[in-house]
Amino acid sequence: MITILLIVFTVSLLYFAIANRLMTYVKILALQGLILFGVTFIELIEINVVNLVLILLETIVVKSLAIPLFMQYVIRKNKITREAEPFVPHTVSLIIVTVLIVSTYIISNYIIDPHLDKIYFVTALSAVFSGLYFISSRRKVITHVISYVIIENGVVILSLAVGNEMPLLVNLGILLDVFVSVFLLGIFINKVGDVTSEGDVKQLSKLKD
Amino acid sequence: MISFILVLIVSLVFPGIIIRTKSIASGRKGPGILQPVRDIARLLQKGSVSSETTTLIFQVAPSIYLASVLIAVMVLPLGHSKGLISFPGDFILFAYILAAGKFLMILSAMDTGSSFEGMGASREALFSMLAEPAFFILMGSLALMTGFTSFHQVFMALHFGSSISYALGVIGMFVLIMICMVENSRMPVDDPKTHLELTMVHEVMILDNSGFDLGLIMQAGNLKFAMYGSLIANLFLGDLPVYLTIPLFVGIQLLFAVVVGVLESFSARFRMSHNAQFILVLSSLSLMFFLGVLLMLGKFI
Amino acid sequence: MILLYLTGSVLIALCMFLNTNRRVNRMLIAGFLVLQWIWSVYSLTHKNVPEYIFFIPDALSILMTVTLSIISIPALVHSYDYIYPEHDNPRVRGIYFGSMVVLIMSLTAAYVASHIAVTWIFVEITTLSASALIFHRRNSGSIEATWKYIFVCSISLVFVFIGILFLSIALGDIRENDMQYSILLRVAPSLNTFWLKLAFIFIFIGYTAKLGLIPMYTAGIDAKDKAPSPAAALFSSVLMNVGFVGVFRCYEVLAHTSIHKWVDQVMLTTAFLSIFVAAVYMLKVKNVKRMLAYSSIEHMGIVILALAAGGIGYYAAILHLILHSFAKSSLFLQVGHLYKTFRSKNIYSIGNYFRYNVPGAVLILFGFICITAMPPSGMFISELMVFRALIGSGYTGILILMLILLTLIVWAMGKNIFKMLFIPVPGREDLHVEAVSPYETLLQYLLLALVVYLGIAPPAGFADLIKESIINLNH
Amino acid sequence: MKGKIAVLGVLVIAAVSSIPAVRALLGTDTRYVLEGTLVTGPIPLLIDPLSAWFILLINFTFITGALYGLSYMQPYENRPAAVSMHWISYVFTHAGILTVCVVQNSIIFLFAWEVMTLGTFLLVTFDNTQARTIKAGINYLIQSHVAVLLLTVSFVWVSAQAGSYSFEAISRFALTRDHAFSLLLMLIFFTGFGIKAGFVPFHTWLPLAHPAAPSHVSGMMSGVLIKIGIYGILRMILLLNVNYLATGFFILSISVVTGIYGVMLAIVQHNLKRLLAYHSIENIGIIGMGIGIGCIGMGTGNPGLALLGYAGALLHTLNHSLFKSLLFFTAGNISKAVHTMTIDRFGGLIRKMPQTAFLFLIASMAICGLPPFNGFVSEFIIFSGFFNGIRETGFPSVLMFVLAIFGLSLIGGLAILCFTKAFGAIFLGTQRFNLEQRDKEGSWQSMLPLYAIALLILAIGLFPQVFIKMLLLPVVQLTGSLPASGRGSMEDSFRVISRIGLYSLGFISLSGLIYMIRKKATGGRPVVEGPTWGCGYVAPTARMQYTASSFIRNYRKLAEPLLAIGKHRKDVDGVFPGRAYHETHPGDKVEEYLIHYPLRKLRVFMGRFSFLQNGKLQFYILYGMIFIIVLVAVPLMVDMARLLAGLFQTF
Repeated sequence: MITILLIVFTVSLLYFAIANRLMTYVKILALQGLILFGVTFIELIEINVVNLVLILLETIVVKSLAIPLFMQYVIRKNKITREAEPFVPHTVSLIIVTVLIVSTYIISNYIIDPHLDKIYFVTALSAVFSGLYFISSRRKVITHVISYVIIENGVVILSLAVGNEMPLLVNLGILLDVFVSVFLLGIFINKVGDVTSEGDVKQLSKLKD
Repeated sequence: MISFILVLIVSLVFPGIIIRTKSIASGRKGPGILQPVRDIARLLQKGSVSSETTTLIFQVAPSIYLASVLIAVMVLPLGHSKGLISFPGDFILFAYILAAGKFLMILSAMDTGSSFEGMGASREALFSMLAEPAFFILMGSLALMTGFTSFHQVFMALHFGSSISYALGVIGMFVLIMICMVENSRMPVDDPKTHLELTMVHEVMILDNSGFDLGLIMQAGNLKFAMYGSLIANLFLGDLPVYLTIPLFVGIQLLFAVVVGVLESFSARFRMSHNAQFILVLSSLSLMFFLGVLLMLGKFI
Repeated sequence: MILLYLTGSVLIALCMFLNTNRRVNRMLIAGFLVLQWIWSVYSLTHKNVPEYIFFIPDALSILMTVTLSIISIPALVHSYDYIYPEHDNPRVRGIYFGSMVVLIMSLTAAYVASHIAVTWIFVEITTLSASALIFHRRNSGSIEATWKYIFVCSISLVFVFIGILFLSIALGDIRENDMQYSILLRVAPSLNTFWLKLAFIFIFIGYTAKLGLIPMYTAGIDAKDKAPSPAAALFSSVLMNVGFVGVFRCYEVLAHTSIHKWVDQVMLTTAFLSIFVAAVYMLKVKNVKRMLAYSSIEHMGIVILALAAGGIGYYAAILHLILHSFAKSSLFLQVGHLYKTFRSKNIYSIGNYFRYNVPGAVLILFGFICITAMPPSGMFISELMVFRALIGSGYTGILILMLILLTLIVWAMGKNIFKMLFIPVPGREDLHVEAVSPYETLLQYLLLALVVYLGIAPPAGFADLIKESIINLNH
Repeated sequence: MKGKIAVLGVLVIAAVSSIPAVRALLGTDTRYVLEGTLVTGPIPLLIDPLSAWFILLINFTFITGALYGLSYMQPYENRPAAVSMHWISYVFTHAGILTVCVVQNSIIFLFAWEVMTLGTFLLVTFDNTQARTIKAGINYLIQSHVAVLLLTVSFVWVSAQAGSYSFEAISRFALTRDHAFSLLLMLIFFTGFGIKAGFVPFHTWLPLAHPAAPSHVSGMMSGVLIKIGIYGILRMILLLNVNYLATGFFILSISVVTGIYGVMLAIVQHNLKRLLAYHSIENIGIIGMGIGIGCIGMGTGNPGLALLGYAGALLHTLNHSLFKSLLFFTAGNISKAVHTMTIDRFGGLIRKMPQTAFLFLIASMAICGLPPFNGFVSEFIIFSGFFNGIRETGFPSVLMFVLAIFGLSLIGGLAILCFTKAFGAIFLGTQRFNLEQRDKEGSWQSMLPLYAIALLILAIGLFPQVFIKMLLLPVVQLTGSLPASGRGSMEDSFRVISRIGLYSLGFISLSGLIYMIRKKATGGRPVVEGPTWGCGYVAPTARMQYTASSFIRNYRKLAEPLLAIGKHRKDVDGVFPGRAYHETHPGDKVEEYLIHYPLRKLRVFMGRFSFLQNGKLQFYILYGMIFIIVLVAVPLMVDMARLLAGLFQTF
């Protein structure tokens, strides 16, 4: 079951690579949030209530509701054009993402570690790297934030891959940080929208040497 | 002491002999041997004309020039008898004293602010500058050959034995003669007869000097001639007894004068622009001399 | 105690946000400084006494905390001189000082934290508070800088977090699931090197954003450029130190493992490349603040180089770090004056500063001497040790290249500095500015004096603290 | 006012430092150990004859410089801040230089060294609103920084090997390590100190810094600052007392090059101060020759040679500090009177400022090494060193020596050419351009130090034995590791030197006598004043007289292939020719090929990398990604390579 979910997650990355409407990106985010919820729920079924609530909060509320809605709001508010307008053609990014996934798979072959099932590892790392790739290949600021969230999702999966979970406090802190940073980024897109006509990163390259 | 007096005496007749030789060579009935001395004596009694632009330097330079030449003469030995001034490395003093006199003469030429004399001064400075290394290397190799560093000891210890040493002697003599010619700005480098200011070296430097000063300068020139003559003489005298040396010395001097005269009447002057190369050749010749000495002493390892 | 400190400063920060009265604000600042110093003294007296589970004031943290407390005084005091004569908007002021306090607080906590994840959390908080400071001027430039800073730092911190996760995977092998540094130190030799390598790569690269090395140094430059000078002074000194602390604690752990050599090589390469990049831009930039920022990159490169060289290099690294913090912050504070005088950060429109503000100009002169590590600057001593470490560990080639680069940097920096100090700007000779009172420069002089003093004649206690903080590396 | 305070400070420092120095020259060294700090370790202070000699000459030049500076700085009273900074750094420089001579601990040595460097930097950039001055100053600063780095590296190397920052560590290094290492160390040290001293090819800062600086500063710098480099080299030779022969050959050859190159460029200069700067390079070459002889003497175990060499070097150090500072001060008088340093614009100044002209004449005769002045004495010693060397050493060094003789005599001749040009063009003839003259001649206060220097110059020329006696101990110290057998040869060579003074005296008196006779003889005779004889041309103008450039034209033609001389010319042509001109711009080949060219290349190379900070967020993230991928991939690649290799081995 988990395996299926994770594979779906990975596929969503591929879809992200070829999708060309911002709204699709947002939907993908929501989908990934749901998948995360499923995975964590199955993985950590036997843990205590508080932690469960925490996880719920982290996945369902934040990742699959709050952030997508907020993104949607931002897009609407700043009247950002709906096309993603990447630097590189979709086919190329599709190939690159695939390569990334495959190579993470190859790397995972080197691991000799009983406590870790590699599917997590592969999914997480491929999410992280393809997130990085999306950031550097997309033009719009909003897409950067979205890819950042994807990376975060990858991180969550990785933290699931870790057999032993962090102390509660630490977990809380991490959640808080992610939450804050994402919203701060969102707010800043508004600010950027105020000064520059368009949530486009072109205007944001004045500071250079 | 003896050498000093002898040089003084010889210097009186030296130029006369040169002129006489030249006149004979060109089939004229030239002036008497002592004519140049008479000229100088006359000059010494004359009044003088001096330019407004000149300053004290112009006044003092000739005296210092003569003094420097006199001191240089004092350094020279004759056979067994040392010069008045004789110590290890005295030839350094010799060279530098002469340079000091020349320095002031050049300045006095610049003092007149005339373009011609400046020209002469620049040539004089350049040529004597180029001649100095030749002299020093020559003396250095003599020092290497004999193991002494004062004229007297060097010439005393100088022996010509092997065939190579004769070759060396010839080279050394040639270099010395040529240095003498450069220093006195005589034939191959400069021709005192041509009265075209643009082509002269020493004569054009002293265009503005007159009267007593001119006399001093001329006498200094004669002394210089005799001085180099005695150097050449010493090269051959070695440590002969005194009663032989003195006549030999005088003889060689006179011969030298004749040689100069012949040279001047049968050779033509270089182009001014070629002089520099010619003088540099002297340095390389003296280097040859040095290498020859090394060969002779078997110092090659 | 640490909880008292944290809560206290958070409260003060909140009051600052809310309060609009100028005098109250001053009082709050004074109160915070007192609190800060109380904590520093307390940690000094209670060395290595665990605070709850997550904090231990060990030697390194004490050094860093005291450095921070010293620098925070002029930073906060000068904030008034520079920013608030002009537009004094209470709300903006509140946000500014509030985030200043939060920044200092989180830095302190990050130094003291004894749990790798706790360090991470507080570092993240520094990012957020710092971005508020960068945003202070609220023009397009500052927005851009803020945006880049938040984004790059968040990404880098994600890297760090991934690294931490790998570390805990490695821990997973042996049944040890608490990530206190002390425990990590103990168990490190028995861990799986594959995970350790991955962990180090991610943690190191993540922290380069704070530490100011390649690859992630980029956003920090813009931040130091756009932030108000006192904030920039903090960014280029203590905020970089926090990155160093993060790397250093991780390095301590790995120094006991079999991959120590590999780690050294990675750090060596990174550090050298950073110095190179710094040199490249030193020759290029014409903006004073950016120039200073790049010089910070260079110095962090030297520090990490020293760490990688090992031996006496460990000592040199920490000494150099501290001295650099003092020198650089003092320079940045003076640049505030410079900006006030000429209303520009561009070297072409700054000139003959010597005429307008003699003490300031002399300070910049001495600052230049200090920062380029010419004697009598204390940094000369530390660089001397670095050379010695490099020679000792046989990196002579790197040393020679580094010397060439350093010379280039001195040349470039010198050209700009002396242009600003002496040569008047055509058309701006008759510049009328209000004379800066010499007292405003006093604190900066004190900082530079500290650089010289600690370098040449370090008090025994100071040296012992440094030695103790590297005790784990000498084995 | 500030100036007076500074002079006071300099006097106090000089007094305090001179007392132990004199005691050291009389035979009782002063040793003292400060306990120092954790970093530096104990700091031994030592005033031995060597440092004493340098301390004394430093003090003299600094005092005269300060006194002269008092009047020189008068016009700048309207820049109080700059003036006070100037004087403060003057005093600091003095203190720094003295500390360098005294301290025996490398860290403190470097500190004092840098204090000195920064002080002089501030002194040089006194006229600091000129971009040119700042440029020269930065050039000086950077080259000194390179020197400091080299010194630092070598000291660090020593301390890493011998484990201490104290100077004995160096000799320990020399004893314990292989000789090749200590030779290498010596070369690094030589490069470091050579930059300060201005040996070719490390000389390029000198001709820029000296014209930029105020005259008393350039006098001080060229008088003592570059001598500190010499001091350092001598000190290091003393400490690293191994492989003298190699060191000697190295130093001798580089010095011959330095001397010839310096004077060759000096002749073609148009700016008086640049000319003097290049002459400093030449004289450093002469001093270096002395040191080289000394080293070779040590190497071949020939005390007389070593003594002559070191004595010549040390004496010439003193002499050069005297006449060079005098030259710069007189140049300062000139530049104060007529605000230019371009030689071709002067002419006939001797009428306006006779005292300056007189002093300049003395100094220039001294620098040409002409009797009866001090330059002759030291050059004589060095020359006799060469001749002794030729007599007493084997084959290879003989060739070296004969080359050196060639070089030194050539240097002497060229120097004469150069200074006849300078003096003639500046002071003699008629004025070329009517430059506005502020004040004819400086006040007596400003002339006093100059006369003091001139007096000393003459004194050394006439009574060298006194100073030779002072030199005895330093030279003995430098040749300490040799058997005392050579002392005798030293004695008689010194007796000879005392006689030189006698003959110089004779020279003076003889020329005086002749001049007297001349006066008597021509007393009553008519002296007709008239214009200079123009060889028939009746309307000569000032523009017609020989200029400095034309004076050296023949030389320039000779030397052109070796120098880099830029020319701009427009010939006279057509029936009604327009304005014709001919300019020469003497450049420095070494500077071009050793500094500018590599620097340009380097900057181009580094410019290639300036795309990094391009303001695009995507790239910033990409860097991180690439970095991670590289770091992760490289080990994997290695593993795969191993795997494949294993496979191949199985087949």
